[in-house]
Amino acid sequence: MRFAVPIFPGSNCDWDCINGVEDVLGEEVQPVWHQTSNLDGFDAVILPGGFSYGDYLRAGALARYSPVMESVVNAANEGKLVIGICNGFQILQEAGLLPGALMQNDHLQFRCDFTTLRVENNQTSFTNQYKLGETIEIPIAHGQGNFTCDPSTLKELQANNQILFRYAGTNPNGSLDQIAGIMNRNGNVLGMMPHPERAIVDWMGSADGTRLFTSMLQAWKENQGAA
Amino acid sequence: MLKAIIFITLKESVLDPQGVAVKNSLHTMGYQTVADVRIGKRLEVVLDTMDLQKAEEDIRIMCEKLLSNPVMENFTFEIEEVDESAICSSNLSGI
Amino acid sequence: MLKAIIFITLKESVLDPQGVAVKNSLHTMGYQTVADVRIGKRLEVVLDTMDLQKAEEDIRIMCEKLLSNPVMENFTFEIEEVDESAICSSNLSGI
Amino acid sequence: MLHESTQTVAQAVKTMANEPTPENIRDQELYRNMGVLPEEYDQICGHLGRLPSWTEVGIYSVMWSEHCSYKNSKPLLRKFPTSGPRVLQGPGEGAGVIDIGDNQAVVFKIESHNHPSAVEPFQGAATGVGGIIRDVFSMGARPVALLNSLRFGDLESPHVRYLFDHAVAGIAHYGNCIGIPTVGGEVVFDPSYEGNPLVNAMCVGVLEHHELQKGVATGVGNPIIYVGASTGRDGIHGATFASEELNEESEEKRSAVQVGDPFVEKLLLEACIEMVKKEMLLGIQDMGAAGLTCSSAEMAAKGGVGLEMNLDLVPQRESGMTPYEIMLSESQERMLLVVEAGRENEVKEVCDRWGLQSAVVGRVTKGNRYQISHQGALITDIPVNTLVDDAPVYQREAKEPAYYAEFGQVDAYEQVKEVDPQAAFYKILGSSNVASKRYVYQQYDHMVRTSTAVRPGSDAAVVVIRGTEKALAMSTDGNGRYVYLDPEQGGRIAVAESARNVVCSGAEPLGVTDCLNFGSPERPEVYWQLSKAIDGMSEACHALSTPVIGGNVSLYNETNGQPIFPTPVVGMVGLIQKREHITTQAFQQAGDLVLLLGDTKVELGGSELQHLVTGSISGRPPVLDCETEQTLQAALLEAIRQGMIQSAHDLAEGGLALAVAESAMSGKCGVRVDWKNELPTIAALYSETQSRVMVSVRPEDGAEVISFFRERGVPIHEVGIVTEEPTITISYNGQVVVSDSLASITKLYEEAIPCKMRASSMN
Ligand SMILES: Nc1ncnc2c1ncn2[C@@H]1O[C@H](COP(=O)(O)OP(=O)(O)O)[C@@H](O)[C@H]1O
Ligand SMILES: [Mg+2]
Repeated sequence: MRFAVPIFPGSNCDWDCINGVEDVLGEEVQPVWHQTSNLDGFDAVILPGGFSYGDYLRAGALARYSPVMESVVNAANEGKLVIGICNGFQILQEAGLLPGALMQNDHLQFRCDFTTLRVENNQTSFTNQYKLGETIEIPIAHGQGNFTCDPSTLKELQANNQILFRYAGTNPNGSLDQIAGIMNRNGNVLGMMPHPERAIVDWMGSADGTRLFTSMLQAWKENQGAA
Repeated sequence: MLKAIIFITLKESVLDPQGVAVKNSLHTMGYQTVADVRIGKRLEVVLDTMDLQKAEEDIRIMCEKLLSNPVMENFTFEIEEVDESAICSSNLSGI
Repeated sequence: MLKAIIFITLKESVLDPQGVAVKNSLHTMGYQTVADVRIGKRLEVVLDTMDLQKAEEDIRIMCEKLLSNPVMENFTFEIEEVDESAICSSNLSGI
Repeated sequence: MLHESTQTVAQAVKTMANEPTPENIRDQELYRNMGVLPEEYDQICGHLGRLPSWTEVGIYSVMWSEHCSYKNSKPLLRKFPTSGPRVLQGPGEGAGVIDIGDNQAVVFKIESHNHPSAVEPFQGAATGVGGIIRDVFSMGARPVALLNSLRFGDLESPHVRYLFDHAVAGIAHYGNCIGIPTVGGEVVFDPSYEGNPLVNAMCVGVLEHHELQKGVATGVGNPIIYVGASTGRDGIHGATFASEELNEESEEKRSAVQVGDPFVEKLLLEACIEMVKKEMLLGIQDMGAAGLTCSSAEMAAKGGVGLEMNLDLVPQRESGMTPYEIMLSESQERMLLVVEAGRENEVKEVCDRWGLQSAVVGRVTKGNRYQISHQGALITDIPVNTLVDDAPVYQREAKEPAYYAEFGQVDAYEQVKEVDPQAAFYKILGSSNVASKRYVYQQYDHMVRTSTAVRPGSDAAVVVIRGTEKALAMSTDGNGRYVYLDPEQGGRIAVAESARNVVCSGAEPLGVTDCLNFGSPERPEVYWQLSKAIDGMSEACHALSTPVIGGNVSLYNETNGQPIFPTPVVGMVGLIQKREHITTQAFQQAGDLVLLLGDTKVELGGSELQHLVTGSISGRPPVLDCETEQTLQAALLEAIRQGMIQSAHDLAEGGLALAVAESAMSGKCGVRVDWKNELPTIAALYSETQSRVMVSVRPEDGAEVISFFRERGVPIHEVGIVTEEPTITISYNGQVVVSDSLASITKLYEEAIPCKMRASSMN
């Protein structure tokens, strides 16, 4: 399985994601400069966290117009697995691949901490290695992770089981419906504020993030087998 | 009720990194004519009073002490009369 | 040259946590009459053109595509004529 | 523009239209406005062989400011031990460098941004972080961690809350955005910092030996290349500003505030590291204090060459800037490079790809002339070594302050002995100085780069080095109260405590970077404090084999004539050989034995308890014996490496009682302490005696651990046991002093600062 990790000016979790894929899966993973507009040959894309373009204007807004985003949109439309973590989630929303918006945290501060998440759907390409309702420890680090959307969008997300992760403890940012991560209708694009790549070895404080990566590999293999 | 519309802008010689980044993005998007971008704030403060003079005084002090940072920013404001129903209701309750 | 002054405000239905926090601070400071605070942005975009109609079109698209987020924000703008010297020079060159 | 200048007498230079003439400057003593003294002005005239122009006086004034030249502190700083077998670079470059084996080295430095933060806390603190990061990557290192040491007045004041909140937010903004984890630090609140907060930022980086860079210009004809953000009018005279006391007039100097752009710094960082990896650079130096002036002059002086620059080539953000403004601007996120002639395009190619500006602005010349031109005219011609090497040095007068003798008569224990020990516990637990600093560090991304093995909240932070078994432990410490009461003891304690923190995490202390935050050296009492503190620090550094490899001096920390507590801050970095040695303060397992290393004395001068009870401090601080400390640290490190220790926590503010509570809270375990001793209860539980560490060990290892420490001459006492039941019970000589649920104690500890911050703050 080949992973692409686009790097925007200001991305700073790019290498964490690359190391994560290598350490957990040992699969091929490549950094892709934001000016590249071709992602053919990759099976999955990880939009990393950080502060693309300094998070100026709105987090993710300026990155959305980087050339690489066109091919990310194409990859998503082709059904490839795309995951946006933290800033990557914000970019996916700005690009219209995921609904809603991430506003400033309700307490107005940046927040870095471990959070407890509940896995709300384990029948997906990103969560098939988790148990339904399982709680996992994954860190957050963001100033704008307060998920919001209009009531009809929320209903749809709930009805279609698109909410994959909710904050199970205290809501760390004011997110609507405790939402920590959502998937698109097709099930191949995930956006989440918590950082699974920061929870892959015990000394990091948790290894619960590993199974997100192994889930993706599993889904891809099944898909290969089916094809 | 009175509503103050307050504009807070960066002082001229203060760097506006955000403005620079937005300008560069607009260029990348093809808007080469964009010569400059500066980003400031616009605040609406609704006051439950009809005393215009007092309101002006209060708003000025609020701007100086809390709403703007006199080291880096300038402010201007205008005050208008509004009726109750015009006020956005979504923030009326506290956190 | 033309200068667009753009105002970006949160939609009414969207809670403005910063506005609420500022309102609470103003209360603590003794300004009990403050009934509501909403915080938005004010952008100045200077365009190196004199074509008003084109400028209006461009600015509208910039607002729709980049400067505002339609999920949570509204925008309005006005365009005025400025002479070169009126432009804040501090951001003239690139990064 | 290249011409060889070998003449030794300065040429007459042009005076700009709106500037005072050299004669005006002399006759009206205008140099005084820039902080240049009459005798210094005379020296400048002597160096030039003529009257200096306005720009030239400006250049001398910043180069000879305390911030750049250390003219008041140099003779004292010579006392620090600065060398050692592993030191690859001592003081004098952007940051010091220490070998950590496998051809790798650690680079670190601490720096103050106190005065800018007093005037504009958010940007002041943010640009402090930006500056220290540049110091580290200009050495060729990849920054891997940030720390910060903060001092503010009492949180009761709305303005202090504003300063605190905004400074922390500024640090968070810069570090989070650039993607370097902020893993540790300290925050102390004391009225002495009310008008003059301290914001010290530390950065730690890692490099391969061959990547080590220097700030030096070499090779006649080689280009000087400017990289990074454009130059604006911000921060002009920041270096001088940093060397003055704060007073009402500081308000007027607000133009000196710089705005940081961490996004551009991230690009600059990546571009510079790429150039280092590609071995493109001969010299690199960051434009920090005194901007283009300091970086270019220091590089030339160090290389024993001259240089010429054309200011028209300098990227400028504002129109109509004068040479004075361009030379003295402290715009952020800029770097100066020297490369071999012919490689200009390679630099440009890298910078372009990162979206960064770059420009060749000058050349290295033969001789020693520092020649600057602007719009076709020569506007500065100075023998460059006179800027760097000939800065004046002042031997100030030192005088023991009257309070010192008076405090010798004070018995701190007498002041607090009647306090109810239980009430004291809760009071200390909820004091802003002791209570949890989560409010601060949860705003910092402390996990980015996925190498943080010990997050904030333990004695030292630990960052692993990917691809190796090694890890780095780091801590900052400095107790201004102790230093005020006795600068020599306080200086020793600052070094010893930071080393102890690092040892508690399983590391061998490697070296020190220090930031000396003091009042005006022109006050004999302050100079005495400075001198004595340095004596104490030096002694401890010798004893613990931790050389000082770099640091920063911040003097004139006063408001309206009132100096702050003398506050040397020590940044310590240690090396952990194997990941399995990493140890934290958290209790691990119910049933583990709790042991206290070191003897406790009645030492309450300058203690948290004394301050809480009396509202001030007096008497003598705890005594630090270097030999005892060294013995303790060596034994503890050996025990950790042998796998005998489950947790280790240094005893500091609040003494034994607080250490017990902190280890329990960190480990989410209960604890039952039942200790018997001759000391009175208050002293036993709250004394801040040094050279003590609380460890926990597996019950089956207890006997072995006890004899291990006894054999090595370290006193050891069994004081308690870790429990399943989530309760903290502290009994002393059979009397229960504290017995409460872990949850309610944790709540008090965690809520103390957030609770105070809920009130409003005002600028
Ligand atoms: N300004 C700060 N930034 C980051 N971490 C901090 C800061 N202040 C305190 N901390 C963290 O909180 C913990 C407790 O700090 P402190 O009480 O000063 O520890 P100690 O007394 O052991 O030196 C440490 O892990 C420290 O790194
Ligand atoms: Mg400690």
